Amino acid sequence: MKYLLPAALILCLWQSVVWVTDVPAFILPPPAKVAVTLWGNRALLAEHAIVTLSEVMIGLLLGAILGMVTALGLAMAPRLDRWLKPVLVLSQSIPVFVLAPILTLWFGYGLWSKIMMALLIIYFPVTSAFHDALVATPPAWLRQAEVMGGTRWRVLWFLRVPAALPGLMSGLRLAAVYAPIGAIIGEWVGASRGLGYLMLLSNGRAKTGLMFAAVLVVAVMTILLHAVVNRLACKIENKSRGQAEPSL
Amino acid sequence: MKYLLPAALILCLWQSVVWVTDVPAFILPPPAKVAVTLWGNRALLAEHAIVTLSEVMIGLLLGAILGMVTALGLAMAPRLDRWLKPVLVLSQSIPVFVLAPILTLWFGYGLWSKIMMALLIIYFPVTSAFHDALVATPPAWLRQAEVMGGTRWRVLWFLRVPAALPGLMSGLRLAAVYAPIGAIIGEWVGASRGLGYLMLLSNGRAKTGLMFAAVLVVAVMTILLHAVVNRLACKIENKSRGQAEPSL
Amino acid sequence: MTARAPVPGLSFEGSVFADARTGARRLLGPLSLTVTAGRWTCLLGPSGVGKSTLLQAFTGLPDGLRMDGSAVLDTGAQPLGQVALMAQDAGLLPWLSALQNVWIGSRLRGERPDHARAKALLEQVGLGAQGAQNCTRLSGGQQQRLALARTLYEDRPVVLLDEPFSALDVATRLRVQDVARDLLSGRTVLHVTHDPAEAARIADDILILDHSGLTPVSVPQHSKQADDPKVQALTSDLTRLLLEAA
Amino acid sequence: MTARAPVPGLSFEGSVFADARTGARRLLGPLSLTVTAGRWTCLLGPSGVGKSTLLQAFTGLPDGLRMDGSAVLDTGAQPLGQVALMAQDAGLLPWLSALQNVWIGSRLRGERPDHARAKALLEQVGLGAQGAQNCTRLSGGQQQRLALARTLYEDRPVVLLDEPFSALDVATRLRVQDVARDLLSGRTVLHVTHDPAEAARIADDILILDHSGLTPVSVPQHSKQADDPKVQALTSDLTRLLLEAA
Amino acid sequence: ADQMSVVLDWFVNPDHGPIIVAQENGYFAEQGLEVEVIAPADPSDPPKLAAAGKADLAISYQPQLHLQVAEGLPLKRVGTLVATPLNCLLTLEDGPVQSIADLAGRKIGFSIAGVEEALLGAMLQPAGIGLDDVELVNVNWSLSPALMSGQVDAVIGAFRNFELNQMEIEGIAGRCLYPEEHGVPAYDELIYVANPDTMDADQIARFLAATEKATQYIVNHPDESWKIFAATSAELDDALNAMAWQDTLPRFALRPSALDEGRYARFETFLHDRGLVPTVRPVSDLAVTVAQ
Ligand SMILES: Nc1ncnc2c1ncn2[C@@H]1O[C@H](COP(=O)(O)OP(=O)(O)OP(=O)(O)O)[C@@H](O)[C@H]1O
Ligand SMILES: Nc1ncnc2c1ncn2[C@@H]1O[C@H](COP(=O)(O)OP(=O)(O)OP(=O)(O)O)[C@@H](O)[C@H]1O
Ligand SMILES: [Mg+2]
Ligand SMILES: [Mg+2]
Repeated sequence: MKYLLPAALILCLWQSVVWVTDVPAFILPPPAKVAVTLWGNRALLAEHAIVTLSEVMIGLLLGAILGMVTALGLAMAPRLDRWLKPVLVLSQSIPVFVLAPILTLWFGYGLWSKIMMALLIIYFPVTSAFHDALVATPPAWLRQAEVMGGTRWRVLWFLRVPAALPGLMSGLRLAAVYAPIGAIIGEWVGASRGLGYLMLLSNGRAKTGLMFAAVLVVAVMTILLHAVVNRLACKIENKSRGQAEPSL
Repeated sequence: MKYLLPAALILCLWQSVVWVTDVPAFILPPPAKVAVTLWGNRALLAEHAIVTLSEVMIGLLLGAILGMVTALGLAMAPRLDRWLKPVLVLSQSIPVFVLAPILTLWFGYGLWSKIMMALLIIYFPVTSAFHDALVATPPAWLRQAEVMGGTRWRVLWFLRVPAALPGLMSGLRLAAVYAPIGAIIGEWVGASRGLGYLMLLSNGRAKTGLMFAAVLVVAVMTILLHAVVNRLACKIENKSRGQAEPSL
Repeated sequence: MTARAPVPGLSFEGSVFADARTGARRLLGPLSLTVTAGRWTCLLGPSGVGKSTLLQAFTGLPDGLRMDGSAVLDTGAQPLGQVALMAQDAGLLPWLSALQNVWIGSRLRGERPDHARAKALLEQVGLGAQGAQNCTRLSGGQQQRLALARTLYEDRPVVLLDEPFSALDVATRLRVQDVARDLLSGRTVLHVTHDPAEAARIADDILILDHSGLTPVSVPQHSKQADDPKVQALTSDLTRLLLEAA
Repeated sequence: MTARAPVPGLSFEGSVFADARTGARRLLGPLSLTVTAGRWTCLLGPSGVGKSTLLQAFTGLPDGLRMDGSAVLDTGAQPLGQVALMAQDAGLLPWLSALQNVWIGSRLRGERPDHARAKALLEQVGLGAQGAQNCTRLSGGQQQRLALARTLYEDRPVVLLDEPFSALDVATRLRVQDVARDLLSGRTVLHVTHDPAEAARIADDILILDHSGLTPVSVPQHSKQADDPKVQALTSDLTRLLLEAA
Repeated sequence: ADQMSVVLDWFVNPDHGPIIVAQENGYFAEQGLEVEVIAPADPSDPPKLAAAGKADLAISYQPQLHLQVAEGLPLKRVGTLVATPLNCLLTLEDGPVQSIADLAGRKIGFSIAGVEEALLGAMLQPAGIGLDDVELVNVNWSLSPALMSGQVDAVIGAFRNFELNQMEIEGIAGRCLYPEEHGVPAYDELIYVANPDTMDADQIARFLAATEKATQYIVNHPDESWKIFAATSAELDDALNAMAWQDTLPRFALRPSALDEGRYARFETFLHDRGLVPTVRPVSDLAVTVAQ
């Protein structure tokens, strides 16, 4: 399909970097070596990938929902905005290892501490992009809605939200990209399963091949997720702008 | 000023979390303790903050420029888009500890490997948001520009770019938030100075007070940076939409 | 569509300035305008003289403009809630179909959309076949008629119309004028237009706004037919007055 | 502003369909239209009949529409590069001042903007005082005149005008019509309008487009004055034809 | 002077005493060396960078060396920095775990380094407990907080010279269960590694001579040497490092270039028995001595 060519490009790029810079295999192994490791460890990788994938999915879903709700809340209460925006911004400036002990203390070592971490990473771009778009509704539309006697919540729902969908989609595209790495970082908080754990383990055991195989699985996951979200986003954007879908 | 109240809110929140959840001080120290540590180590923190701040500034500047250039390139060459987008998306899914040795191998132990890491983090939201906006120029304007005989590059510069500025600003707002944490993560690549170094060191040595003092400095840096970029962004957005500046 | 009694009139008194802060650059006034309750008043005048601004004064001025004075119902109450506005720009919501754009007011107010009435209105303005179509895929005149249908759907006692028929051909214009005239009879209408024939045919009262202020034009009783000689005489009178006003 | 000889005419032949894929739902045609080189041709017809679509066929149809046939210069060449288009929507760039909107074409082509000519054009359409103002802060009629000035600035041998004067009052309309007529004399103009009086006064050739196709209307030699009896006769003829067409 | 780069295993801390003191007292200069000391954030990077020729010398851990050599990294131990294990199984002094046997059915935190499971397995074995009888949790960055807050009952991978002192500073008493006392062969915690193909043996020998002199100085003048160390950087001068300095002092290798071949052979066998390396390599594949 249409992903084969870019994938081939990436592999070529990777291989040529290996050739040109002569980087040793224990720092950046050549694609062929990683492919062999990938195939040899497919059961192991699949087992851990399932764990990570479920974290990604839950994190993305919750992050998107929470982000949308927050953006709506901020849009409805511009005063709240002033108070909450700094808290949100601040939440993004705290490194994972500072949060890790707090998260594990509150959420234990199960799935939830990882999901919380992933969520924190996904949540912000969704909130930020959606909120930016929500406060940018064309003033003429808002005036018209006011004249029509629209209630605040219904104006939000039937006017500002549909008008802001392209912005939300822009945020979701980012979120789709951040979700897998978010889950990986979540696994650093403390995990005994998942691709993030596997990467740390292979790194500790100097198994660069396995580490890169795990990275590759995450990369594929990210690209696929981005492609799926992108497809949905394009449709919704075109709808919001009243444009035809591209005829292909 | 107007930041005092949200700051007070955050401190209250923090203090009440400490009270309510009874979290031990070596996991989440109370604000007062952090404040004392902060004041006691102000010279040390200032010294390291300056290093981080310069990385943040360079990273933000380079990330923004590179992001804009990439978005422009992708907008000009929709075929390239297909090839490059997956590479970009992929670049976001690689954890820092996988990249760290590669970056140090190529860029050495100096400032540059850290800036490259920070850049990689800042770069993507700028590219993504700006590109989303660049491909959304109203078709009627593009048609008019075509009829006028506009050249591709000049249409980009005089029409698509100004029309996409709100999108770029949305991306820059995100970038401003990610720049400090980007520099901190950059310092994980290997550093002996900077707030990221100080945090990791304090963490490894269980000096939670100092670690949180450093987090606080980064948080303040992030909030200020976001406020500055936000201010600029609002002005540019209003200009792009032909709206008056809010009369305040 | 039945009007609820009593129908209020409109009253404007004051000036509008371009700079919200300093009040520099006067765009309109000082002038005082009253629109008699239950009557159709046409407002004519040179482009840029402030007609749209005057209409917006009753519903809310754009950002950056400031009003000194009052724009209220003749009962003294605020107009919001009593008026419907058809702005100069159609301002349709691009993600909705034509029909959905008609009943958007119901949606925003939290009422159940009146499908039957919305459809009937579309039919009356000649868009019966376009109801399900996306509103961005309508022609300029179709969009204008859609905006009119949306305004009529609001069923308000006071209606402000800003050049509502300017993008229509002669035949469609006459038909849609009659629809509006019919549905809005008994309501207070303030109608901005550049077409003297339209004003002459449709108006109960006519006002000309120019840089020196408001001038009322006397309107004789007539048949509301375009070929009524009284209408044609009034049209030429208006044309002459407008040429003089510029 | 001097026209470069030779000026080409326009020729359209074919149909336009709404669905780019299947070619379902015909919006226009099949019809064949020629616009004689160097003459001012007015196109009238009911709202939604496809006038704007016909104009756009020469410069590029909106996404989702498909043309079967050809829309070319009468030399057979593609029109792009030879035509200027004033679309039904002003389409001004909101971040630019009025003056900057006039010379945007120069900017897009990489020429040095001709300040003097742009200013003169603004002056001629009655916006001399608004040059430095942001274009979103102009009235509807002012925006329309700005769009016209931008089109005139392009200085092309073929000019397509889609309802260019619809938002103007009588006096301004006459003045601006004369400006356009004057500046475009000797060029090929295809002008869509709903105003029979306008067409009667300004046109060299008149075409009526309705659902059954194109009908040419014969235009007598006249003085181009609104009060010329020939113009008034033609106006009533056109009005009658349009009422019949609908 | 000859330029030389050394990548530490982590940020500068008392473990690196001999290197810092040698630098500060000019012992490197005496040997005609100009040493650049680089402190990374991730302990798994230095051996890679040394193997890649990006550094002349790197500090690593002996257990890691066995794994890295097995994975084909061109690396050999060329000197020793800390000649005993520092790793320990840390529990709370007054907690439920008083001996290895108490660990059955309990949660043990670890921070992935590669060999923790093997060490733990060996320590549990004499008590008749298998790895399946305990719950292993990767706590990554927060070893002692996880223990102190009671989220786990023990942690493996803690350094006896730091984590014990940390807990003491927090007012919580800890207990160290030493691996070498519970069935794990003794090993060198911190070693110098280099790429045998590209290394300059003479330079390294001079480097080790300078650190040897520094170690002797530290042993002879514990308090002065602490002051020298603490003066190098503001963030190093604190109570924890002062305590750690005293605890690390007796563990520095007094003969940094001397190689105990038996240690490497025993540990290689140990790792092979635990299934972490596929074959038992000769010591010459793992370690060399460099002589001036
Ligand atoms: N993008 C589009 N997709 C599908 N149908 C369209 C699109 N644009 C216009 N139409 C339809 O094509 C027909 C012709 O539209 P067009 O804009 O050419 O009419 P017009 O003659 O210019 O009318 P008006 O006088 O109202 O401007 C209309 O019925 C309209 O609904
Ligand atoms: N937002 C604004 N800020 C500043 N000036 C404005 C703004 N909107 C309109 N103006 C100016 O106010 C004056 C009146 O504008 P208005 O739109 O009311 O004119 P109008 O009578 O409706 O004209 P038209 O017939 O062309 O629609 C114009 O000169 C215009 O330039
Ligand atoms: Mg107006
Ligand atoms: Mg049209």
